[in-house]
Amino acid sequence: MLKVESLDVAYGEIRALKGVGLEVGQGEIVTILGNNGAGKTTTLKTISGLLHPTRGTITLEDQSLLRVAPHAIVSRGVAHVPEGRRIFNRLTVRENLMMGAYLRSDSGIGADLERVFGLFPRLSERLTQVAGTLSGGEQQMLAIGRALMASPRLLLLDEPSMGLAPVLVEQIFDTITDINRQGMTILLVEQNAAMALSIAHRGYVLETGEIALTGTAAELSDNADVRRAYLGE
Amino acid sequence: MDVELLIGIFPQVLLDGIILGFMYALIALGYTMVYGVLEFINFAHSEIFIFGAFVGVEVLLGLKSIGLLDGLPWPLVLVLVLVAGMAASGLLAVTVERVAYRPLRGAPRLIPLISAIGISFFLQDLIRLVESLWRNAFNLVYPTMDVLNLRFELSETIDVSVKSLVVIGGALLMLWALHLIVNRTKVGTAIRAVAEDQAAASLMGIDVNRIISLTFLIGGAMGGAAGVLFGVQYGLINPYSGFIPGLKAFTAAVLGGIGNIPGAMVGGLVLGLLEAFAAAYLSLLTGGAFGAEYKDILAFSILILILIFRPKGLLGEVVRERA
Amino acid sequence: MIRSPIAVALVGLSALAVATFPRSVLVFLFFQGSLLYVFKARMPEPLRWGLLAVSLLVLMPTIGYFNSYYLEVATQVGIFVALALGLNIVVGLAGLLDLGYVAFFAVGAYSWAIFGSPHANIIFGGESFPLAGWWFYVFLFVGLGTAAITGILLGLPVLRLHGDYLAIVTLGFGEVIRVLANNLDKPINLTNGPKGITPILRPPTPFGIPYGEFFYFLALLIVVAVIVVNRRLEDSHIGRAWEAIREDELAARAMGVSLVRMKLMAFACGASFAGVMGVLFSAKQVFINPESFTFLESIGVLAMVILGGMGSIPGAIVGATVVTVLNLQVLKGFSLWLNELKNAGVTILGFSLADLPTQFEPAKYERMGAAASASWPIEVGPSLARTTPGGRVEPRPCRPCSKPAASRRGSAGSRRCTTCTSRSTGGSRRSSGRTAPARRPCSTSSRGSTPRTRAA
Amino acid sequence: MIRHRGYLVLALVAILAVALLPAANLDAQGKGTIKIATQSPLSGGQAALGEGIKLGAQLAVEKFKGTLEKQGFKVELVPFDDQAKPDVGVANAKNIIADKDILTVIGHLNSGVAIPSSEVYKEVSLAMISPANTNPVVTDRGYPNVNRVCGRDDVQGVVGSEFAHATMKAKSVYIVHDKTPYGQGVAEFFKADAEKKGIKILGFEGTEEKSNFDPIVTPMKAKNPDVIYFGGIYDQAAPFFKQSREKGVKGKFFGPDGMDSSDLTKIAGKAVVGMYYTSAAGPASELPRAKAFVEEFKKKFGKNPEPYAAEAYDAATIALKGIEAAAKGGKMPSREDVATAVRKTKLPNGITGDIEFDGKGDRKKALYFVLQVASDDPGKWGNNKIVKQLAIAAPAAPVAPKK
Repeated sequence: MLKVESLDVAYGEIRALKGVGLEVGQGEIVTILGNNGAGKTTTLKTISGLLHPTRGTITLEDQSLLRVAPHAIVSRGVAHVPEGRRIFNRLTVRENLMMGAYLRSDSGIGADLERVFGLFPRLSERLTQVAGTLSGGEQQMLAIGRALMASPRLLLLDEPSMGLAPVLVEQIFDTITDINRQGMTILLVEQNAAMALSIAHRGYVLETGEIALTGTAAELSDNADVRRAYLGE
Repeated sequence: MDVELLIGIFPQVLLDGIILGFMYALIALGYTMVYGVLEFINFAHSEIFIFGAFVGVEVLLGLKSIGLLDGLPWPLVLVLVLVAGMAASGLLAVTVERVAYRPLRGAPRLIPLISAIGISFFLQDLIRLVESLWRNAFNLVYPTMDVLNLRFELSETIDVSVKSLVVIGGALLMLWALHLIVNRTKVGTAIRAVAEDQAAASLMGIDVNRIISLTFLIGGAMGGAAGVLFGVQYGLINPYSGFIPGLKAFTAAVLGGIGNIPGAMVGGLVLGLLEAFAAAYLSLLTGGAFGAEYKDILAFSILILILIFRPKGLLGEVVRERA
Repeated sequence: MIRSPIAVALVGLSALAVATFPRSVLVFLFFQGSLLYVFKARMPEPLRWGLLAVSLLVLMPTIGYFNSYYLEVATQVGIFVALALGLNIVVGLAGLLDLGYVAFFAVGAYSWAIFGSPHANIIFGGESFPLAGWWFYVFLFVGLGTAAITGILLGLPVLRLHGDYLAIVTLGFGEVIRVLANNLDKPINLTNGPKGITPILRPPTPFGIPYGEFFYFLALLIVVAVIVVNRRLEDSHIGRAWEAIREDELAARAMGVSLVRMKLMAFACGASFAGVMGVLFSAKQVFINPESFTFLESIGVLAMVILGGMGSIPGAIVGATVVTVLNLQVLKGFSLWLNELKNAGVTILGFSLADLPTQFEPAKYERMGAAASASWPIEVGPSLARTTPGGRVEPRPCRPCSKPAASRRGSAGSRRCTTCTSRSTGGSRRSSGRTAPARRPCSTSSRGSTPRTRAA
Repeated sequence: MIRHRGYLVLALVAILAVALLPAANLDAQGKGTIKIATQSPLSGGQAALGEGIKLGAQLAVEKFKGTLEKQGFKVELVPFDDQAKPDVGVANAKNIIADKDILTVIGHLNSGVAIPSSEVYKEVSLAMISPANTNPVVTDRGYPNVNRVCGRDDVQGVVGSEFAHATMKAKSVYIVHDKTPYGQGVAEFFKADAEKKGIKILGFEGTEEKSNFDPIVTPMKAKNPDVIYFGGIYDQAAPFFKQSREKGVKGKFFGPDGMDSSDLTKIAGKAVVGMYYTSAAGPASELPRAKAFVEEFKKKFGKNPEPYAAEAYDAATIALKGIEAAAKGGKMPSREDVATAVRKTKLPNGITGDIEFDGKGDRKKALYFVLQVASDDPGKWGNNKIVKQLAIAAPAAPVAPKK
């Protein structure tokens, strides 16, 4: 579904990505693992158009995403839950969700709203609350729910576990699995490698801007390097 | 000191202040909306505002020359003029953004500020060039509609004219409409979303550039409406007469908490009332030692005081100041 | 190095040209341009400074002897350079946006105007004023001190304010000073209101130098002093503290920088330069009234600073020079030339310029030209500043936040980053917002290690 | 992007440079040229008045340059924009004195610009004839090259109070001024003299406001003065008068020569019909030469003359006469000669009356008219009637305003 080839991204003089290539198939959960500064977030941002690569290709179902503005990429069915959630603090929960559905004018919005409430019942209790007042976990739920409102075909998730209590992390990951089962393709960036590998089908390991390793989730979990570097053994 | 006099003129001064305040509020909206979205002071807004007044006067003079000024019902004429002024100012604001600000959007923060000041002076002289060619005049007078000049004398010291009611009514209508647009519609929510986080907004599929243009359009249109009302109320405009009210309105926007729409309104009213009361009472209270000319000093002193105790403006709670 | 002979030749040639065509604005522009080249081009430092010294100390006064207009332009350039450098401390180094800077200029100007004219008699009674001419030199320091104190007085209440709030308060302050000057003719006549103060005494000049040259040299001397002070400040711990405040106030405080002291210091330093120049200005003009100290003047000086590239001494110098020369010389010369064509009956495409309607009178649109050129400031600004020798505004690779700011900082911080990321592909951009206390992930790395090619 | 912009600027500079190049050549060949410079604000908020000065002078130069041209000179007008800023005015002045062909300056509008600039003219004894600087200081310095054809604040203020007292029978006045040297100056002299005559001063307000006079009008209305005197220019006075009437103020309006513009009625309409103003320039209805001037001006520039346009016209006429006198024998005169000749020049039947300078450069005898606005039709401004004529000589010694 998504295909990234030999991607180079630079911040001024600093090359953040060097020839990154990856693929996400329909219905998969693919995870990108890596340390701080390895280039995980940069990869996601480049896919969703916030950053422009100096080289390489990104194609979604054989259509190039290069030089396509971020908002137009959303209209092609890619939703991005950014790192740090980035919900609109001053908007209410409902308004945040409706912003997720900004490009849509179809009749399915109501149904999708119900679906989000089904996944995150907490949100339906806080509809008129200003989003800035939500707890961290609720904000993460809102961020994911907001992305789902775009009814995307591909969901980019950036560190959904960041700053959350372990109980909440599990709850979020359960939900991600749920969403995937309903047919959503997911590209997941995580530092919490154990959690990520437990739900992903395949994974890539990114080190200083390059793909160091790739394989199925099981293969990666068994890899000695991965175990040492990311699973804390 | 003539206490009776002091009390006697109070209601009239209050009314004067409210009219002025609404005027400032309408102009301040343009500053505050743009600031909310781009965190940048659009200095050219004072010319966008006066441009609306010029288009308004041209429409009125046009109507007059074909004899329709008195032929049409006056509310229709007013609406026509307002719409024309709003459209013109809105489009000008969008053009200015496109030409002078968008290319600089990535630049250091003060660079577009200087661009804005440059545009402001450029527009002043451009308006003058066009007007001097077209009308061979510097000052333009708003043609009066007789109905607007009707006055109701409530007491010896208080009277209310129709046009001041029109100004207050018009301003309230505008503010209400803006409130609806920003808080009740999808694009309004999008504007607020962009104001808060452009990148996140673009990830929602919002075309940030279009929303910014839209913000300029709405802010400009509010300025244009203010321009027309300004012309109707005070009667005389020239290419440079937007600058000072613009500066004051900008002050009002900061007073209320810049980037904050209700704040702009509150700030405008506070500043308008302050000015009116200072100008009317200072001389009376000090026996002529300090006169109306100190009104700006008073206004600015109070501004400084308010900002010392509420560094983010009167309603500035929601606006985050970057440390 | 081919540039050295070029520079020498340029200066020599242009000076010769000015001597040959003393009235041509263009030739004088050529002279100024060659000075700019000397200022900017790469060449041995002794040669650069030697050339500049010869040009400014010998050639310029000689030119001015034959055409006092050029000397006036040079003097006003000097005045505005000093003002721009003063404001550069406040805005460029300490990152405090000041929209009322001309107030300090006014304070300096009025301090000498009141005591250097018979006006003080009205305040104090008697006939003991004006003070003797030599007091002028004392008042250069009095003006400095008064303006510095005014700066502190302004600084005290506004310390808590940031960014645009500070800007609006300083704007208000500038207006307050002007309105006071305009109104303090009653109850006590301090400033004589809008009618202004005249005649203001001029000092006795050493060796009987004529006043045109005297004020030129004095302005030059003050500018040199200001530059020296500026440089020293920049390199001192005070300068570094200012930069720290500019980059991140919170972090600066965490590192033990006293915000109160440092901000007051910035205001006082910036103000004092304006104060000195104000004293000079009032003596040079013989007459001052509040019209010289309007908001527009403040904006003008700010434009010079920003145009040159904030935080850069050469930038402020170049910015002030370009704006002043453009306003007083280039656009004036251009409109005079058009007027001359018109008078000479020149026709363009069969249309006689003499028939041009008066609405198109070129003299009316000089300001418009200046405004138009200021509307796209980026090309004059950073590009000039970047290449200046010893300039402090070297392009730092913009490293936008790959990590959004910590969530506590919220969206405001991270937004800044995305706006610059989306435009950062070219790599030619400078770091984002200098006054804006923007989050700059790169600031920590670059702050300590800004490459600095010492000029002298 | 930035790079591209840089080239754009370079290109602009190049175009400008090419455009400026011929200036050198033109300068070189200007041998038999006599230039008269004007200095006034041509841009900014006071541009309308400043342009009036320029146009008035232009009209006179075009009309009277024939004599000099017959002698083989080329006569040109060089307009300068002083932007109403003293520093720009001084720089222009230096530019003017550097051009040896310029023999007289007509200017300025603002005293604040005129005073420092005239210090520069004095260095080379360049004659300056001011059409508008009414501040006493301008001539009280006693410079031999500085003259003015307009009146003085101290004279006009007194003329005003005299009329208010004797003819209008005012018991009380309310004075508003515009906080400029001119407006405040004339208002203060009016006030001082009115107090002397026993008129009660109910208020004395200065304002820089241009459009919204509500807060000033409200207390004024409550005090109900007989006469309201506005020291300032019509573009500010007209909305003030208009708003005053609209708010029900009943007193009579009165003002100095800054009111003398048809735009006063254009802006204020019926509100100012019947109001009085003092002026040195006579009305077109009663003075044929004034009528001719207005018609010529209108024909040439398509609009009515602003205040001071007539003064500028007279000033330029005197300048040309002075140059003619100094250029006896067809030789290019020196600046000193022109300055001396200008001071001696008499202009009987100027648009603004008979002009003759005294030792300080003031008009020997200033003839003031008090006029009454006849109609709310701006086209009929010329029909304003003379109500009274007052001739007052300029004070010999400086008269400090009493506080």
